[in-house]
Amino acid sequence: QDLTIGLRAGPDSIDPHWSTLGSQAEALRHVFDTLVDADETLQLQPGLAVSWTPIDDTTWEFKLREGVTFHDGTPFTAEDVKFSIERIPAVTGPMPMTLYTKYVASVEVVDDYTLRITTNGMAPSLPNDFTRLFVVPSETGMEAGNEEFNSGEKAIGTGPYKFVSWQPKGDLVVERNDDYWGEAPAWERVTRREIPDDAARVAALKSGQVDMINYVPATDYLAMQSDSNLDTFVSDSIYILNIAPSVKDEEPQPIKVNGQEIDGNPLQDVRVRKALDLAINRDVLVNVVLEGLGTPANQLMPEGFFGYSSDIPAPAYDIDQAKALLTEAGYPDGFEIDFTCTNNRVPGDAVVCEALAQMWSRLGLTVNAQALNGTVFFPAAQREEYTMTMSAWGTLTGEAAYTYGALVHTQDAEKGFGNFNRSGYSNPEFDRIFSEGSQTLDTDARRELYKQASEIAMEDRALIPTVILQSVWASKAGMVDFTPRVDQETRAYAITPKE
Amino acid sequence: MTAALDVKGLTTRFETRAGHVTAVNDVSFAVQPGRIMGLVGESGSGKSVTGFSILGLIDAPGEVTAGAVLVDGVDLRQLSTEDLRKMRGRKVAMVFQDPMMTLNPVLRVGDQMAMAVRVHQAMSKSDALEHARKALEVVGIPSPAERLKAYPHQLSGGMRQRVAIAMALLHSPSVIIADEATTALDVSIQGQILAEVRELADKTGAAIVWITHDLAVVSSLADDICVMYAGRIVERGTAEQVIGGPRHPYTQGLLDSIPALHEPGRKLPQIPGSTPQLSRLPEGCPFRPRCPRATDLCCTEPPLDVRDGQAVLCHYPLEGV
Amino acid sequence: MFGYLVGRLIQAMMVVFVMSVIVFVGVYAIGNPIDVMIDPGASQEIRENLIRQYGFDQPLWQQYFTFVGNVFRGDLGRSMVYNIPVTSLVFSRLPATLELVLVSVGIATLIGVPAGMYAGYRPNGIPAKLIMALSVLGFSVPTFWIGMLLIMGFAVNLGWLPSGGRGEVGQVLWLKTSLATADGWAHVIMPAVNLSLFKMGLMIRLTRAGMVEAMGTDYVRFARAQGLPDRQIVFGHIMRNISIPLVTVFGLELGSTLAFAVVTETVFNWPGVGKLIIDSILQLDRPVMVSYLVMVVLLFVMINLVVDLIYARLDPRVRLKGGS
Amino acid sequence: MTDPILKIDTVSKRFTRRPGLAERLAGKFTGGGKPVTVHALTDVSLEVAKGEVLGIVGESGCGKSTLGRVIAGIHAPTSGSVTLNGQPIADQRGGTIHKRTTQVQMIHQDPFASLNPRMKVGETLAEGPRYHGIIPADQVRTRVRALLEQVGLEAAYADRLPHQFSGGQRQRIAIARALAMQPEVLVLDEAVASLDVSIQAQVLNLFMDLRHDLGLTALFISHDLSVVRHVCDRVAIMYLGRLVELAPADQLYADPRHPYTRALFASIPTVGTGRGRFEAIKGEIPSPIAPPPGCAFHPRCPFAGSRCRTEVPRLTAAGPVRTVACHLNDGGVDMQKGAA
Amino acid sequence: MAHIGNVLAVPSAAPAETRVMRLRNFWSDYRRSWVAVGALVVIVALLVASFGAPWLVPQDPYDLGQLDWADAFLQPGQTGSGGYVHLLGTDNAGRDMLSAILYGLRTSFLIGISAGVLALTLGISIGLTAAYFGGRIEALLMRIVDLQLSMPAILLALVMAAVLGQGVPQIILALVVAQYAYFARTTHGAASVERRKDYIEAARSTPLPTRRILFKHLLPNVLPPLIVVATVQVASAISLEATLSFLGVGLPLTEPSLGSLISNGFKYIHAGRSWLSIYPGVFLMITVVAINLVGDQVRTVIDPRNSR
Ligand SMILES: Nc1ncnc2c1ncn2[C@@H]1O[C@H](COP(=O)(O)OP(=O)(O)OP(=O)(O)O)[C@@H](O)[C@H]1O
Ligand SMILES: Nc1ncnc2c1ncn2[C@@H]1O[C@H](COP(=O)(O)OP(=O)(O)OP(=O)(O)O)[C@@H](O)[C@H]1O
Ligand SMILES: [Mg+2]
Ligand SMILES: [Mg+2]
Repeated sequence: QDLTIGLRAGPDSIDPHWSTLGSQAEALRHVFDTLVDADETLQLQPGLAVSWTPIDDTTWEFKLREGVTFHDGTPFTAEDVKFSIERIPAVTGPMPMTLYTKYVASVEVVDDYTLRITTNGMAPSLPNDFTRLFVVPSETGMEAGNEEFNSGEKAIGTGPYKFVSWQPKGDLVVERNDDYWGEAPAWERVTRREIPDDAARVAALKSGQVDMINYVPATDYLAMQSDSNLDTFVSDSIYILNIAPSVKDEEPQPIKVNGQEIDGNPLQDVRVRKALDLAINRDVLVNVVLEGLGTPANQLMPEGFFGYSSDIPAPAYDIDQAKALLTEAGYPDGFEIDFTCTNNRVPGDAVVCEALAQMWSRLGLTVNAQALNGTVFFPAAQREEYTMTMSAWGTLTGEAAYTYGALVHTQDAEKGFGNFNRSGYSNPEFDRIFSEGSQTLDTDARRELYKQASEIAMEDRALIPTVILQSVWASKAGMVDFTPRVDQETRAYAITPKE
Repeated sequence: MTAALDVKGLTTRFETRAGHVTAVNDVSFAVQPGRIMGLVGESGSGKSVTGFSILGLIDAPGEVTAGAVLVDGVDLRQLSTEDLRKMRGRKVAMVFQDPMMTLNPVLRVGDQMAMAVRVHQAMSKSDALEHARKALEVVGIPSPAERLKAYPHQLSGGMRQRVAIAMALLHSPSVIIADEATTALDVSIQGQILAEVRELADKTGAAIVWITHDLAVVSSLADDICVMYAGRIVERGTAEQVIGGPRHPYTQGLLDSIPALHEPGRKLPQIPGSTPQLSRLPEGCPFRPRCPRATDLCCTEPPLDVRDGQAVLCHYPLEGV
Repeated sequence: MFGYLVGRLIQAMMVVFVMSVIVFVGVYAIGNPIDVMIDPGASQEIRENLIRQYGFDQPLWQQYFTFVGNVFRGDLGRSMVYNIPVTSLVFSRLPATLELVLVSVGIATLIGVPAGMYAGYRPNGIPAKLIMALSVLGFSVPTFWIGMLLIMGFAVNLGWLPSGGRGEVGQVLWLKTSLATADGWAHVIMPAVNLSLFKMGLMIRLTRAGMVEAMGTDYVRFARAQGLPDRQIVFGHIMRNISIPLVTVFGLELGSTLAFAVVTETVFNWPGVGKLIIDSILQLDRPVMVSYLVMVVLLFVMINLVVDLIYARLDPRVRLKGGS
Repeated sequence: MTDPILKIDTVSKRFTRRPGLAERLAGKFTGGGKPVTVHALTDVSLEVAKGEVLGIVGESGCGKSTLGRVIAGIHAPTSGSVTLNGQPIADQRGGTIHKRTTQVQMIHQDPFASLNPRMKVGETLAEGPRYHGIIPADQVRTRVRALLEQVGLEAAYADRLPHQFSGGQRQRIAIARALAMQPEVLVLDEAVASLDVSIQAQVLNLFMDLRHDLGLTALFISHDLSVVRHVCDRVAIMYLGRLVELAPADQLYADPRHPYTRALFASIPTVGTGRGRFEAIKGEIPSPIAPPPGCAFHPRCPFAGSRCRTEVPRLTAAGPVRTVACHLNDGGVDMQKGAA
Repeated sequence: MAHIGNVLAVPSAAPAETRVMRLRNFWSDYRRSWVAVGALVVIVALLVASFGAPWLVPQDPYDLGQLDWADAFLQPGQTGSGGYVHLLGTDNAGRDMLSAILYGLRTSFLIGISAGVLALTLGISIGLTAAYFGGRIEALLMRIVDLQLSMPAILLALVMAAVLGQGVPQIILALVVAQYAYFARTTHGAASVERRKDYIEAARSTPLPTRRILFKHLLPNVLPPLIVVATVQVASAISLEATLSFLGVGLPLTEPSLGSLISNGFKYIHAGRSWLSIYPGVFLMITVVAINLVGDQVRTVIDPRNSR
């Protein structure tokens, strides 16, 4: 039986080491396996490695799965893993995967199925990073480029499916690998069709051209739910829409009171940030704006993620208190502020943006909301040209270091922290606890530290989380069974025909 | 001898915003085979419309409302559209003013001519081309076979006008109407063509209506002359009669206006006023406002006065010579 | 003739040169592609390395000369997103667009020209008025909206035609095209009609205008005076004359259809170059943008050249001297 | 003859279409891309006395209008000079006009094209003098009215637009516009050619009246020999950019010397001469891009000899006040080149 | 000279045709197509409705404070929390569609007209300069224009919009850049014809200064046909802006034009909320078609070939 899936995004290349894009990993998983796998809630699972243990502070040992063969019949060994790790820095693209091997100092092949990895300093998150470590056979060769992979010549992995064909922006066709080491996939042939336009993707499903689609837009969700020809699948995602208020001494876009530019940055006052937070009616955002496809967020990660704190209070909506705080901070009549968001990055970003502006206007603020294309938004945001922004962030690795290191930690180019901390937030206490966490190998102790870090950041409203987005899949009625994943990946081999 | 072309009471009207305009008003004349009739008049007097009316080529918003056009005794106005079409080119042919515009710029001369041949005579393309070649020879075009392969723009103005005349001659028509056929040409070329036309009329016996505003041309080319004013023929007679002894004050005025007939440097006798607009013609004689002889009587329709075959539409015709 | 060709080629090269400078500067002004693409987790060091690797740290003119140098070596660069040569990327998508464009221009011509000729031949009749009214609709209503309505009507509600995408690809001789299969036609017909409406409106109006003008010319009068029947006047004389401006427009439209396919391709999810360029603009895939635009200009120049040659063939008055 | 007011000294005018950069580059490969030159005027020398009307006659394309434009300062001559009262008015200095003048005014052929269709007649008449300060601003209105009356129109017409006038009336307006500048010299380029005979007579009469009243000096360009004879004192005949004969009108008409002049007279139909007496000039007018060598008229000339094919005839005196450029008048046609 | 005056006064020239009469004639010709009359009425109505929107519609769709999320997705004809009927329904933000459409139409008109006028001005300046001076200046200017015409407007506008970012001024600029070349070409064509006419030569031989010839003589005579072209270009600017907004590089939803409204509504066509894109689309279509129809008829009327 064949399956055709309409997807919002496909891979950019069949080279699994080409790019860090989620859509890339999602697609290539069908052909290649990673050393470590993650389940629907991003908890680590054995992949090509059956186990991993820290031997000392800077060494991890991985035991590899035996009896696995590549699609061309060559057996899988530790050499292949070593080769894959070493190949990553050799593949240079705009989204390099060196991100995931940055802790690797050296790789030692102990025997065919044992591998020791020495890290630069302590690297507790190495197994997490290796959920993106795709393994290619060592005879692939360092020179192999995207063309060789795209043509299928080098598209040889150990994965559940074999590569058949791919066109950039077109169909990725794979067929079942009958020698797969894991559970045999249900579909003989899978076509993953890239249909970026939401409406077109929905239309393709409705007109029967595809069996299933991902990223059902919120707008269509309700109608689909009640459509007897279709089944829908919903799940929380890792993406949270966060507001980033600039706390720099000189805000990039002027803030005005009564049309006059003011000295000083009101956003530096935590009371103002709290007022902004309190004025957000997250229930409306979820139920009305996102048509039910979301969950109110009170921190930067969904529940269950490594570093999530259940002690942070649930988000409150209290316009009176917000007004009081604002008055206390010295802005009884509010102020005028620019608010910039993305408009096409994640479902609902533009509408939430607009809704927030509306909610703040009830607080007496004048909010000039502008939802911009990512092409315009990201470079400008990176240049820190905006006073207050909103964009989505996903904790891809399922643990806090990834997010806090990039978003909340004081900007520190040398250590590679705070790269995306565009608001200029800096709290030495937070930085200290965070660093301590990254030097702690003990899982529970580390979890506790990250929890503390979460609490500090949220108490400071370094960023104001609004909603966790949910994602929806839809299929022809009665055709498939499917357990959605928080990372939104659509894995054909995890989809089974409905009995 | 019956006239090759006999026009009787031809009247053509145009509908304009300003109301009905009678561009050709009760025009009658006859042309005998082998003779050239010059139709003169100032701009807007209705010469061209007369020509088109004869061939039934008046389009909306115009309409021929009355009269008869007899060609070899057949009234063209009584014919069906299809029969009329078959008469065109075969019995009555026409040549226009601008030789650059009358030939299709993107077709070879030969192709255009062959098309014109074959529309009335069933023959092969090569026969038609041969026929066309002969026609070109007749009008004095050197190396006609090569000219057939040329495009119009590759020919000079005079050459093009000769081609147009040759096309008119293709089916040896009884009547040829030439509308300002040499106006756009240089004097030296005009001279060449006029000489050839004269010869053609004598040789082929076609009746030719030569429309022009140039009195000098008609006086040296035509056998008979009709003078048009404001849609009417105001005077008609042989060339000698009309040039030598005009009887209509307008004709007299026209001739007087020609500098060549006066001593250099002297003031010219002039017709006052300007040529009238057809939509605003006065009652009675249209020339009345400009006429030195006009009286109150001229507010009524002028009578036709014929003497020695010289007809004139006037209450007070001149006595002539 | 030969001199003319050489002149045109040199001219074309100048056009392409100027265009590439403009495009390059324009694209440069948008921003640094790395900031759009880079992974959130990447360190500053990685970012700077990348910027250096792609040469974005160099001054603009240097980047440009590197680009030109590569072009002269026949290398239009590689897509930053796909890391494959831009040419093969574009050429892998071009057949789909060409299919769409050819079918739509075909539809526009086959319907537009006869309709326009009729409307010009009897300009005052009711059918002519209707044709003209439809032509106004055709070129006024925004393409994407019509496309949307078509999808809603024929794909979603009636379910007669697929809502988008390209159909099965078949093989005729050495050509791989979806026009070889019934499924392919089912897919192409709706987008092609959508794309053709604008051109059709234009064709109708141009043909009509040409026809009306020709009907009033002296050579048509002269032909009528020779007793040629209308049919022969229209097909023997006028056809040739109005085909001259039509060819020009046809050529230009072929080019602009190619460009306008952007919209239709987006609405119908047609895997052509139009969508590629939109995506590369949104992703700031600079090499693709620049090279694509340069290729489009080249294509336009070439189409213009061919049009000129045909033009000269049709209109004997045009002589091909060096340059225009 | 009195002192010449206008002096045209060996004026030549060539129009060159220069190929573009691409064409020139292409020309390097193919040998093309060379400039195409039209020889519109070649070595024309003329003098016009004050109060004189000089007729210029010739067939289409012979350079009559170009001569008029050079004199009016619209074109700069390629070589040679034009002086008015001894002052250069048009000179060739690096291809640009050295000094423009209001002293020469031009009247064009087509009265329908020579008036700005969107400008009121009064404004058309007033703008030149007003701009050049010829009339004090407060007198402009009266002057315009006077001008209109001078050319036989009602003063009230000043507020109308050109399309409300007939051809003859428009030509009067054009004349008034030229007169408004109080020029020394008028250039009338086929000013009556497009008018009907009856109207033409009116305008000619007006011209002659004005000339009489104002003592106008004028160049009267026309291809109509009888009109020229009627209004001009002297006549210049041009052929393919060159002056071929220049003589007082009565002498020229009585006894044309140049074969071209003679042929021209013979081929023009005239009223009252009776039917069918044409001796048309044979052949076509040659192209000014590649004028024939020697005497430009020789391919059509019945008297042409071998000398005519190689040597350009000079203008030589053919009487006390007339000149002609023909070898017949200058030693015969059969002499070999080099003898001259 | 009195005699001439007297003689000529007899049949006076064409009667003084005043501006009023010319207008009346124009109107009587225009009126002959009732479709065009209807189109004109529609345009006037739309202009009044869109620029009078603040006084006509119940809601200011830009004022976020006036929106209530509880009113989201009301069907056409339902009454919302404001107590008034939403004739064309509401969108996902509870925005009254009729209000949004009229405000959007206002933005569209504003963009279309400003872009049209600016492009016209720029195009005329370039075209006139090129035609009048000729030679190298002409060659250079027209080469640039040709160059630009060889780039399809939509691609140009796309790149421009991407370069300049989103917002009304930016989109106007993008449209001007994409369109001025048409005007330059048309002006150049018309002016090259006019320039050869004798009245220009007369002005030059007077001589009048170049600027005066350009603006008093040449410009008024090339302007009328250009204005017709301009109306049609306004329509295409509106349409192009909508397309850009649809493609996601036009205006943001927070200052909606018809295009961004349609684009936004397009997301809902499969969700049974087709009114969100259909109604703005219908308004867009009516606007553009009406402008084109009017432009068409004006062109027909002022075409000398059609005058009687
Ligand atoms: N299509 C038309 N519509 C309205 N009136 C017309 C039309 N054609 C001709 N007329 C009128 O008929 C009159 C006569 O026109 P015609 O062309 O016959 O003049 P003509 O004597 O040939 O003048 P010319 O010497 O200028 O050619 C004109 O005054 C004009 O008003
Ligand atoms: N601006 C120009 N550019 C190029 N060639 C020109 C230009 N003006 C005139 N010529 C050429 O110069 C030659 C003389 O032209 P001119 O207009 O002076 O002739 P003309 O005697 O006035 O003719 P006509 O009787 O037709 O008015 C012609 O061959 C013409 O093609
Ligand atoms: Mg006529
Ligand atoms: Mg001339």
